[in-house]
Amino acid sequence: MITKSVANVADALADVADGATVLIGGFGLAGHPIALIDGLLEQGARDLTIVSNNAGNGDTGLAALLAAGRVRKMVCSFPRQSDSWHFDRLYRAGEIELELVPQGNLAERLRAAGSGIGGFYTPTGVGTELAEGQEVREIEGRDYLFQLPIRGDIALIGAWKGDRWGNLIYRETSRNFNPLMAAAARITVAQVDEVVELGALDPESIATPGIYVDRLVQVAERPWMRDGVFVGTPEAAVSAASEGSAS
Amino acid sequence: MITKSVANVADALADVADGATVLIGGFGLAGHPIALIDGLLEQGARDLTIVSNNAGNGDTGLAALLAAGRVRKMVCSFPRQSDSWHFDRLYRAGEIELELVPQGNLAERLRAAGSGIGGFYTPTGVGTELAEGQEVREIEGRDYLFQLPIRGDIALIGAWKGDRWGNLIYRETSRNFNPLMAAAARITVAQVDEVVELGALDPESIATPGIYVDRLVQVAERPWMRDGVFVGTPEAAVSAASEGSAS
Amino acid sequence: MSEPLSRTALATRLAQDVEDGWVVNLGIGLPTMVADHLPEGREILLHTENGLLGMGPSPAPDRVDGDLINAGKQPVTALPGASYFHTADSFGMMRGGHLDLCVLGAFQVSATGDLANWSTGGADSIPAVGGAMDLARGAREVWVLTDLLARDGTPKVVGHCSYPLTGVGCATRIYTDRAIFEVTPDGLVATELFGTTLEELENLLQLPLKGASL
Amino acid sequence: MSEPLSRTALATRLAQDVEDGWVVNLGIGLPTMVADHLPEGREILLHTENGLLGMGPSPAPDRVDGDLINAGKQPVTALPGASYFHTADSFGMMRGGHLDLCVLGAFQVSATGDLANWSTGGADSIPAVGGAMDLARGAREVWVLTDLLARDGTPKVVGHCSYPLTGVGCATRIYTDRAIFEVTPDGLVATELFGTTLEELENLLQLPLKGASL
Repeated sequence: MITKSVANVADALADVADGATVLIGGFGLAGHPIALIDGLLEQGARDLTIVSNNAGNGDTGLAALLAAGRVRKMVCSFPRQSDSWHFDRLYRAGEIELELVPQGNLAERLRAAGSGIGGFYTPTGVGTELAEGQEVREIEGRDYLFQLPIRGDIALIGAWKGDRWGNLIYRETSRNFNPLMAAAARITVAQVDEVVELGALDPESIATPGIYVDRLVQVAERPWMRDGVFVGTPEAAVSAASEGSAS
Repeated sequence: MITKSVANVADALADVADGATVLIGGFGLAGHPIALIDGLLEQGARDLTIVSNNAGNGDTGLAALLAAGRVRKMVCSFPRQSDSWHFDRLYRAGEIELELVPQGNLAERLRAAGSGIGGFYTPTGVGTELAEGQEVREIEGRDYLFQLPIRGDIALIGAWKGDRWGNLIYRETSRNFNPLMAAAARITVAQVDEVVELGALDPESIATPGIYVDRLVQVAERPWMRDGVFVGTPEAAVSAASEGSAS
Repeated sequence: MSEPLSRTALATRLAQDVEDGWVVNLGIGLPTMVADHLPEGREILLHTENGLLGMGPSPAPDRVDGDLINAGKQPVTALPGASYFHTADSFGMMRGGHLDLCVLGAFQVSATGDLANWSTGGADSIPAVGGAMDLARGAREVWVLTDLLARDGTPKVVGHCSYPLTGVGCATRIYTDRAIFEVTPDGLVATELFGTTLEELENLLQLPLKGASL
Repeated sequence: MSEPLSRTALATRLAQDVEDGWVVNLGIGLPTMVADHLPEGREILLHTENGLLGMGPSPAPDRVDGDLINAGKQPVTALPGASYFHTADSFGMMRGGHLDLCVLGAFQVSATGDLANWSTGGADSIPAVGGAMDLARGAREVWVLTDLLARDGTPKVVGHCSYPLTGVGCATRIYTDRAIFEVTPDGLVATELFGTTLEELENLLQLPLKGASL
């Protein structure tokens, strides 16, 4: 019998090694697996390479991991935000390495890793300083940059609901990088608000088939939902509005 | 106001030119846009290049188009089937050109076209005769073949339901190549069983966002459905079971 | 017009050129103002690259949904007919040329359409590119929306960008508070002037300009 | 065992080696027989490359659904927990190495794991490859299920394939009616024999074979 559910976050992350490459889903805090990142903080692995769109918001999630000095290198598209003070400090102090990848290339490189594509050519970034040192190839009259896959040792995924086969659904724009990262890592751990019965998820909207998920942990329901129904909260409003402008 | 709906198949296909490259969705008859292909037959365009997984089943759909001598070239993965007699005759008579592409490479080349990827490297086919004349590149210790995008002048899509923005949902395995082809053509025409109100489709299961669809035609409901509900039919059973084994 | 446009007037002016039925990405920052000024009676679909087509206005304060945000990470809503997709599909949509228009801000934009809007290249600045380079080539039309002059008074419309580029030759039109320019193979063509003359502009920018039906 | 296996017995034998929790693609033709012989008590997920994970058995005749077919275009069902996806995602699943096992038929399979199962190379034959080449490298394990001898009596397990290849060095195990072989860097290791001896097999195949725990 297939049961991806594990009892708690600590069990799900017990084997993360020092020096691991960790893919962390989410765009800002939407779909960001906060409970798993808190677990990684507690677990203690260090010298990590983190692949995530942003480099932490405020003091929670990835920001907390950065603040604790666990991260050797960030691979991301948009580290600098109004509330990325922990990354900013580390970067200015020369205590963290940064590989800056345009967002669409980052997503596509993760997809390449998950789908066995050896590399691909993108038009994004041609002629810019982010293209320096990269292979340029003219194809059908247009210039492209060669890109390699980005693979992870482990992926931390923020989903909405899952079942014991590991099938996942997301809510709205919290999908973002999560399905790509789930497929791009050797081990994939997902946090969900609820583990539901097999067959309860609509098979047409499962954005991550269970084949990509190794471990599933149920965590507290997101603040703006109650029993799976959107309720909204003024608190959430304040918190989300304070994120500032970033991409 | 955005209204992708057109009155009938003839209007949807009026501008298909001789010599056009036509992407035709479906895997066998599942998701195969029969009504649109019948319309293309009536419309009269000839000297066509058809990109589709198979080269026609029985006497309907793509098979009928082949039988009428309208197709100059087939790009597909699996032409030879128990019921592909029209293609078989044309091929043996030297009256049709064939470009054989492994199914996964075909799908990925269509995806590349739709998503602006200039080319990519696949492990599939390395060391086989289908790799002859193709560029081989070693990446991270493994050999890959270089593949170019496949673009269409027009795509014919077989979906289940659509709305006036052109959003499409599919049923079960009739999804197959359809979302990829919808994105890979200059003009995309979809047939649907039903055009529903905007907002009636689940935004989490729209497999083809409306941005990829130019024209939408409502056609007769598929035989095994009644008013959107699966009913099954012994006739459908007989017809589907007679398809034989193929890929 | 007899004076430079306010930011609101500028966003409103650009919005008038967005055609019925277009799919548009408004980037982050100033261009997002365009959303509030789209003309009545036109149905214009907004794309946000974090994975939503059919974005609606901001929610009421008590209806904020942390799962439903735009590329600037601000809370938004989804219209009936909206669809969600993952980041690779979303950027495929842009890279594949399926959007009609991207509207972008600028540090600098050149007479040949080169755009610099992601980095000032300062030694102490933290680089962050996000979706900017994808957006710069992510649509049939790329319109730049910016003040003509930077805060220090130097022109942002230039012969050659000194800041690191976001995209080469990508801008097709430039909307500023003093003039609207079309980027053509023959250089910039000023199609509208606001409280200035072509001669004044040429002196200010130190660029040859063409006028069109002014 | 004292005699060669029937096709049913062969499919049953292979099925016994499919482990609980594996995700498996059974290709088309003979390997699809394995589905009917999977051991009770193991939960094994079937993938079909036209876009379904969690494939169930054939439907009742009056419940056939033209939208729900397998890679052989035969009507199937979907189990609770099944998911649908498009062809690029489905082949990405295979190409990306996420499946545990593919079971494939063969025209020929070599001692180094080369597989030929898509074309006999005949001048008049119409080539058709479908998903065969993707399947051949689409899983952690690729098991070939075939009679040891072709209808004309020539061996299908060979030193070097004469038919056009589907994949190079892809087969990891070979299940035949006379023997089961493990493909190892040192050549074929026969792990079970059915009504024959290692010596007889070596003579028949004209190949050096190793025996293991027979």
